[in-house]
Amino acid sequence: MQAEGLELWRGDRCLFRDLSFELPEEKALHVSGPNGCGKTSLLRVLCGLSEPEEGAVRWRGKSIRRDREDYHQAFAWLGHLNGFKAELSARENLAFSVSLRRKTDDEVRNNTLDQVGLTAAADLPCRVLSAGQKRRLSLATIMLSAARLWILDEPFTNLDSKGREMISELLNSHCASGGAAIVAAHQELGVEQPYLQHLKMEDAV
Amino acid sequence: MWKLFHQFGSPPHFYRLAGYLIPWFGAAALILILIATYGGLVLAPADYLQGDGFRIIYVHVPSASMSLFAYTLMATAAGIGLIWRIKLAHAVAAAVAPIGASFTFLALATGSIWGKPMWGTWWAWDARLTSELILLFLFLGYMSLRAANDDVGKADRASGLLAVVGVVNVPIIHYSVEWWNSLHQGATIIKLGKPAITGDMLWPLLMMLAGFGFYFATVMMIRTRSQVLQRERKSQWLKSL
Amino acid sequence: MLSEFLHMGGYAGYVWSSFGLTAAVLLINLVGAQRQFKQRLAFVRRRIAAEDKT
Amino acid sequence: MSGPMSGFGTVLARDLRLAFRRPGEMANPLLFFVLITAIFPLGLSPEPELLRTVAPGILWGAALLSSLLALDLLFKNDYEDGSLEQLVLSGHSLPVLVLAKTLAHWVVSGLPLVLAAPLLASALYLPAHAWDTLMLGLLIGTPTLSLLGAVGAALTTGLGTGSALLSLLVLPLATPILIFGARGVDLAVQGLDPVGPMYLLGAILFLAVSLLPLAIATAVRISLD
Repeated sequence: MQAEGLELWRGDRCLFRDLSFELPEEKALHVSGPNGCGKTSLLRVLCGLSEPEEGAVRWRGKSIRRDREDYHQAFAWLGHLNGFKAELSARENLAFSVSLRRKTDDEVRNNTLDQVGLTAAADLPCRVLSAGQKRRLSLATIMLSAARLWILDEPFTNLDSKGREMISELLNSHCASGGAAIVAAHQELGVEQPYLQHLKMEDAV
Repeated sequence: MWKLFHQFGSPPHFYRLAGYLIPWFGAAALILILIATYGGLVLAPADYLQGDGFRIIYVHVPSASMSLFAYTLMATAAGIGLIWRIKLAHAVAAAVAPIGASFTFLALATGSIWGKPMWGTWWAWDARLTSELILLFLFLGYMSLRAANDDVGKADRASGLLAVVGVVNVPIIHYSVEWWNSLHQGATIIKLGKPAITGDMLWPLLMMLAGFGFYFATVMMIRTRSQVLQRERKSQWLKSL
Repeated sequence: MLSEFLHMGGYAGYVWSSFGLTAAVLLINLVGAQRQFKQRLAFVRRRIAAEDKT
Repeated sequence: MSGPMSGFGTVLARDLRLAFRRPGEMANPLLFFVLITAIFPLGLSPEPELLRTVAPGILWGAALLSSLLALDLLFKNDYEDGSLEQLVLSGHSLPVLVLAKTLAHWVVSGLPLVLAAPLLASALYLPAHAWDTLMLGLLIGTPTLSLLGAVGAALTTGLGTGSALLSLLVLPLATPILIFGARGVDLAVQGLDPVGPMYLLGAILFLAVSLLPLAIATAVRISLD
């Protein structure tokens, strides 16, 4: 993945300009910077949710605007919002989110729920889950997405120390198996050195 | 061709060109409108059926034409802006909306004033008046949607999409209103703007139409220039103003 | 002659109000557009001046 | 992924399931429809002759307003909990997904109106031989209303302007549906052939189904930016 000369404005404020980077496979890009510097906005541009003022994002040499659906299939996105329906149970939510991407059987999903420690809460409606539990459910979605690229916005929020360690492990094994990740976070990712890449953002002008 | 398109689409180029054209277009509009007004009010003979009352045609019909033209232009510009991501096109669309809404309002108001002596009532559900009323709501919806978005880029795209959806709908609305009107009123009411027009009645009308066209272009260019100023973030060329 | 012209064959109120209204709306539109343009231009100039200082 | 319609069934099933978990919200448009229709006799007069003449307009106007009322929420919930983003980024064709959402919405808000229409029609003394025209018109007219409304809903989602703006955007666009639908019933009441306006409603529906999902998808993308 490549980003070239990205520039984005919000109102009369320029969040970033001439931002470029290259992310090869087997790397995790750690995006850091103070609050309000445009981390989330950058991630949304990389997803194709927002249009940059200037510049382009390329995936395997092709602009992401060219073949939108193809690109979207290649990555999994975790934003501030988890995207779960309050009325549906954790299990139903997971089944829906995953089935949009690929076919899985109940067993695989149950295993994943177990892995993120949600077996006991699997049949509760999402309304009653805690913020941390919902975050864990999102992680389960990401794990099952089979995406090559993960774009995660502040995945550590609301998670306990065990949950945070889990993310680090997940990122390590994802990179080890040839995947790539872009993670916006204030803290260290806990990803092993050879996989790690940094992008420090500065305050908006 | 593509290059020409882009050169014209470059804001600084447009800004300068418009600055040069505005006084000329404004003068042309003024002269044409004045002559047409004289022709319409003094030289044209009174209509044998509607007497001097028919002279309202000289402001009503051109306003109605301009309002429809404005909507089409707005939607076309917005469509170009959406497809090719040309900011100038969005600026044009945003600039046209208030002018179009004014002409729509004028067509409604003068139509209603004309209706009073002709039909004995200020408002009749005449096909054209009804269509203009719906058109006014289309313009108002466009402008409200634009005002509700605080980010210019987002406002451009959202309202532009609405205009494009609207313009596909306009012929359907027009046809449905005509059909609805013909079912109910038939020939009992004199249709506005359809007296037997003779040559000396026609030329002031056409001239007024041309004058309104130049006026439209003048105000549109002024408004587009302000829209361009609002959108341009790279200040290099702005420094030379 | 002039009073007859102003009388408009009995339609004076209708004809003159239509033309008057049209003139008023066209004028307001033009003035409003000009004023908006001047404000924007002044704003842009101020911003550029502020940028040059820093 | 597999085929152009992939994801359609998944989204349709989820939205229907969600709707059935919130039966109160589902009943709202229908209640509103009944309420508007009931208000007119109170405001006008219980005179059967009068009600019979205005019934087509009242029924169609009420249907238009109540389908608009429900549309406000079409994308709002998904927008607020983040599932709209996930849909956009799911790798399926977005027009297909929004078509599924709109269809689900129509099934729970538009279809009940069609089924309830004869009941209300009889309350307004509309002759029984015009009921089939009324139902047919609503059956092919309300999906167009839902699609048009979905464009407006997508454009106003996330603006926090409430439903007044949505109505201002959509009502003018929906006038042809109202005209053809209500006139069709009118013709049927008079014993004339209502097939003309019904064909026109069908043609508009065809146009709407083929073009509007694209517009809705674009509007959703814009509102997420």
